[in-house]
Amino acid sequence: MGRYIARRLLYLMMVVLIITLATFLIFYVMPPGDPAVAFAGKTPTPEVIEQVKIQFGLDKPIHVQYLTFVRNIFLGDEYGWPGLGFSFDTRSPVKEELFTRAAVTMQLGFGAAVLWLLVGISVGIVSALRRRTMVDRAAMGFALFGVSAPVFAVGLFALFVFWQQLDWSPGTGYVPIREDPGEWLAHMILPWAVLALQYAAFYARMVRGNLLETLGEDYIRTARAKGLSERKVIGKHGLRSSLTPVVTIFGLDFSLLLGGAVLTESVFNIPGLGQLVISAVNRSDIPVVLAVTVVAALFVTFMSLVVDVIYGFLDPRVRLS
Amino acid sequence: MSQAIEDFGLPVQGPISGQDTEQVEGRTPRQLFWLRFRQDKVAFVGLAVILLLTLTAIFAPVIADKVAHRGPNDQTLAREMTDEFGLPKGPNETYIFGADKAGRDLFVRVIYGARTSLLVAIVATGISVVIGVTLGMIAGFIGGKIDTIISRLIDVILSLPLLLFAIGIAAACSTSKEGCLGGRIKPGLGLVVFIIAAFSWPYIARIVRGNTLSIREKEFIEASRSLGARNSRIMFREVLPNLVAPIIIYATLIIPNNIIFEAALSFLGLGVPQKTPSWGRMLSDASRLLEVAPWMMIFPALFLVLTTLAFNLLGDGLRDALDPRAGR
Amino acid sequence: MTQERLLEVKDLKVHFNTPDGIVRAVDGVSFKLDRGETLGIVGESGSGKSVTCLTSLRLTNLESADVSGEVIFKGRDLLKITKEELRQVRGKELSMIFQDPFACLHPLYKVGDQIAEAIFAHEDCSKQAAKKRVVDLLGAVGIPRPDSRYNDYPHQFSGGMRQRAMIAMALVHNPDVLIADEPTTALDVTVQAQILDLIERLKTDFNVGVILITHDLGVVADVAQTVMVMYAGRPVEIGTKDRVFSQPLHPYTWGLLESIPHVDQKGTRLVPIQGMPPSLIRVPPGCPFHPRCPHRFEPCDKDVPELYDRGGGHPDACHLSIEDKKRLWNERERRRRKVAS
Amino acid sequence: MSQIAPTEPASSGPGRRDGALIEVRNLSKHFPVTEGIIFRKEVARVQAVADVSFTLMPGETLGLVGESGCGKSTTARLITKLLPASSGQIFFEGRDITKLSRRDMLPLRREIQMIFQDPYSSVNPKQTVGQIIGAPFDIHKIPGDQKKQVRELMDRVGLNPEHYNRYPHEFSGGQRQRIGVARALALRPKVIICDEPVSALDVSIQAQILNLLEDLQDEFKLTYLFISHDLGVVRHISDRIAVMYLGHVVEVAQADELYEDPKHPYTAALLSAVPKAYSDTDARERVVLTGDVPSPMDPPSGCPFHPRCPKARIVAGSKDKVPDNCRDVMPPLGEVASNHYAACWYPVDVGEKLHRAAHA
Repeated sequence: MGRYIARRLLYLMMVVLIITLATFLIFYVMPPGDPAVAFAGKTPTPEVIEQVKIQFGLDKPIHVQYLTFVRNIFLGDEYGWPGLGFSFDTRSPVKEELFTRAAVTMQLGFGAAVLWLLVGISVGIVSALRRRTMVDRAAMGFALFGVSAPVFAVGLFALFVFWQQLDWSPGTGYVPIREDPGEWLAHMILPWAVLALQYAAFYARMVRGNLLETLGEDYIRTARAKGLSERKVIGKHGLRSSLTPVVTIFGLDFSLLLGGAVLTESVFNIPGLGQLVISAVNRSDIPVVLAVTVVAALFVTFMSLVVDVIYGFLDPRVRLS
Repeated sequence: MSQAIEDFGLPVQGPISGQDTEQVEGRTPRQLFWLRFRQDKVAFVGLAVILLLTLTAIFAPVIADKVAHRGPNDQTLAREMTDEFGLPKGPNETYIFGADKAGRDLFVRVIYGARTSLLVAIVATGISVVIGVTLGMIAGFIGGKIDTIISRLIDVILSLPLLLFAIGIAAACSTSKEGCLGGRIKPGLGLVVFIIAAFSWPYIARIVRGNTLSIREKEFIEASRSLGARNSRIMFREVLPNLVAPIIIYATLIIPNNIIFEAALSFLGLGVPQKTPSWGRMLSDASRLLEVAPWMMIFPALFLVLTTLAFNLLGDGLRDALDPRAGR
Repeated sequence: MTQERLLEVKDLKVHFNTPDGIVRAVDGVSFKLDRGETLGIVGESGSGKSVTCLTSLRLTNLESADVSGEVIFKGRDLLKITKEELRQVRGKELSMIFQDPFACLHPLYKVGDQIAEAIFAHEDCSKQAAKKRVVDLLGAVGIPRPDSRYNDYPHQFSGGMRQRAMIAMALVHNPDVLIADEPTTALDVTVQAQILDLIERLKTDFNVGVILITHDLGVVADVAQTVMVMYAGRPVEIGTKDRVFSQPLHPYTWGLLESIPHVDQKGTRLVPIQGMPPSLIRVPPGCPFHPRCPHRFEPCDKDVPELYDRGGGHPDACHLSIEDKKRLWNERERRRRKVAS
Repeated sequence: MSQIAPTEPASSGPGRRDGALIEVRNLSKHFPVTEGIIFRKEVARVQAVADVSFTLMPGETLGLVGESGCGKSTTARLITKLLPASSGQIFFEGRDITKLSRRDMLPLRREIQMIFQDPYSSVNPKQTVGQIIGAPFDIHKIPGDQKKQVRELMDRVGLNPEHYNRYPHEFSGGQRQRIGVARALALRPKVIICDEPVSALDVSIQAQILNLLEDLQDEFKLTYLFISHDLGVVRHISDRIAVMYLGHVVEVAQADELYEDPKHPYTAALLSAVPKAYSDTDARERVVLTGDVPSPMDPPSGCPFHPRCPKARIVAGSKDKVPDNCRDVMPPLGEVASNHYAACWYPVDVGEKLHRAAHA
């Protein structure tokens, strides 16, 4: 197991390098023009631009800039660890803003994840056990709709119905939990549900498929043949095999949520990382976009390590081979 | 059906006769597929919707011109369809979907939106299928270091927060008219297609690689090799025909993803250019007028969901018919 | 040996409804099993031998199946009793082992725990006591170092050891009947010998009735006392091993015996059965074997021959008279020996 | 109990005969077991085939028999050059073909053909029978009316030529195996390597295919290397038989001699383990070996069979002991009787009973 983790870690280091390189290329090499110009203000004089270049190291060759960038991430910069750069727009270190926003996105993500796991898995199980009944057909029909419906369309529709028409929801926006837990909850329920819908639908389909496949396995027949009750056969032997792969998928989905939350935050006007990126993009605030992307990617790689370790514990074939 | 039935040698059908060498009544794979697919009414509905949408998209100018007598950016009737506060009016007999905030006919814009959606999704899917099949087959068939490199690339791309990257690229390449990478990638439809294709080929590649790996282990590949066939022949004559079914299935299933992808980018203001009608952008416009002009949200959303749903229905149906063992 | 009737299957039929038509997997099977007896069921793939036994314990997917007939186990019809009663029988009084020991153990649980689970299914027992019993059983079926092997996962076991573990699991409650469905098909011949030896030993030690399903006539000849030959979902003859192998009555059995290459003698040309087994969706009318039978005559394609003793000493299902059978079999034997010498 | 000294070293044992069609000399194959996600390094190797030598004479059938994982199928793939050999040489009609490139090998492919085990995976489900059987003609660019030739082949192997345009799934297992036979026969090869050609078939169909193979051998003067784990089938069809265990050839002899008078304890145990439907004598003299075949990743030292060998225990006189040479030195494949080779320090004597001797 130790060796296994060590190997995964080594691999992850490489992934992080590739991701930082890709991000760096996208934002510093792909666009035409000079990043310094964007920073220097509305009517930049050549002197100001030159000054900015020196201040942010933009005068150095591109590979030196990249190495500095990577070094800052791992070792920190003058604003502490991790070094994520300095916003052109707010003229302050990106880090603080980013972490405040990340906390909001995390609240959105956690709530949605709990919801979609609960709904998705239970609907999947029920559907599989009631295969070819009306319950199954209805659930799978709804799931198909769920995987087909884009989150922003559903979000707008939900706002229209539950806010405009029924007035059950307090509408868009975000209230910090410390200010008013009730309001916080009221404002989060709709975004959670909307964000969870697509995943819940996908998980329901996946769990149903996995469980049906597992129930056809020979070892399920063995479990029945030795006289286990149907509850045990399905609850212990069936679910264990069909839910184990869900761990991997969930880890990846949850970590990628940082990216996917952009749309939800945009629809519900929640000041998370997604909104930060969109506003940064609109203001050409490249360091912020870069920092968010890198942090998101690091989170993904970290989560994939966590998932691998958990999976190793759940599946002895991985752990002991 | 459970395992038990497969043991009866069901594939062997037909009246038996005195000789093992007598024929077995059989159907070609295509007939079998059609037989199963025909029974899947839901998938058929999906197919019908897609055909209808495609026709609408192709004939959008004709419909707009001859039927509605308006173009997608036609604002000549703006005064007619905006009220005294400059807010758009809702659906009526002439403007069946109502108008948008600039007083343009929403029906015409939605039809043109189908054009954009289908065009972007299908072209992007086509590109990603070409890249995905090529790389997936090479990785699966040749194996070794090449496989390691391609597989890792697939893993890395699939584990990127791709919407963030897409936003990044879209933003980086849209800062000015000359595009990015020294003008090689220009903002506009092409950029959107490029971004979508760049992030969706790994799905195809992963499926193709997996299938190729399992086909490579089949004895008919060894048989071909023992006859002295070269790799190119084995790849194109032996492996590729066996990949057609999974490629069709998964291409059908990533089209709706790509439609949503385009709509999402446009929703965020980073997709197709301003003037091009797009469901995503229409929804973005609608979000600010949700209270006063809900039809601006409802019709594009309806079309968007209907389209993706139709493709998903078709894809599921194709999977059931082409590969009855998977799912269900 | 006490003559205690353990299991009696009467006119069992299992028909599956599939989109392609009705699959007559089992179409009228009857047999009996006494304590201490080993019944061998032989047949080619698709002859219905596995479905017969799986259905006896209601382990087939019966959602879309029509099942009729009776499976009387110690006086109770297993097809009629409640699910809870059935659960009490399974693994306690009637155990089963399967063909593929690789697929039959749950890959994510320890082998020992899976066997212990069979104990807990039928009695309350402390964890330690259960573990001790499992370790003893693992030792009894010939697994070395059973106490450390208890904690292994199935993928750490070889094929032979997994089948031993399955046998241990089947034996935790000293069942009355052990059904072994192709228990050695997936194993090498030297390991097969070990497993057959083990089953033989257990049968004597525990005085159980054993049903052994196989496609290998050699395996049956080796361990069975009674043999039932099946074809297209029906038994074609049932008799003691010696009778079925020395005086077989059904042309299908003859064909089977003549198709096998011998280890002991070289050089004779094999006499294959012509044609191939029928689709179970369209079983030929009359005797299902008639299209492949070189001795078919007038009634064969119309009347289904019943299974009863026509005077040959054991029941068979063939329209030929017993005299014709004896003559034909002896002719075939003579021809075969002539070629051999 | 005398120790029979091998008369000749392995490399010149059964593997050197004049006029051999195929000669295999000291052939070895190992597969690396790699570890690592990006950079793979070899952490172990599986010795699939170890120092194997034998010859295949024109017109004969050599049976290659052994349990799963003994290396018999790998040997077939080495000879047909589907796998590169790790060491050793393969001669075809006296010519070393071990290192030939694909291009140089191409003409020889016409002479060496192969029939595969699994009738379901050995034909491409997306090609018609005509395309499958016609492939050899395509690949070797053979002129003439391909369709006619294919139809003749189909007729010869007992398939209806009318079914030229049908797909494999329309055929039963036995018929598919006939397709495979027709494909192997298409180029009129001298030798056909049959890799478990009947293992996946029911006994009645198996007999049909075995008869077909025998007929074709007579008609086309074919040489067979016939691989199987079924000792009955191998005896039925083979003239000579080589027995493999853990990558080694442990015994080679004429078929009758091998079955009646096996010299290697493994062969003796294997033969006795086969359940016999026709057994006239009821007295079972089964040698039940203990344990499983060891992993080829970690083969035993010395003779690979010594951990399970009953004879070694008889020689050592104890259930827990084996002679030192069995444990430490791999015995060479020596001639223990005329044209009868066995790789054993203590070959079984004529009539010697091994059954349960060691376990009693």
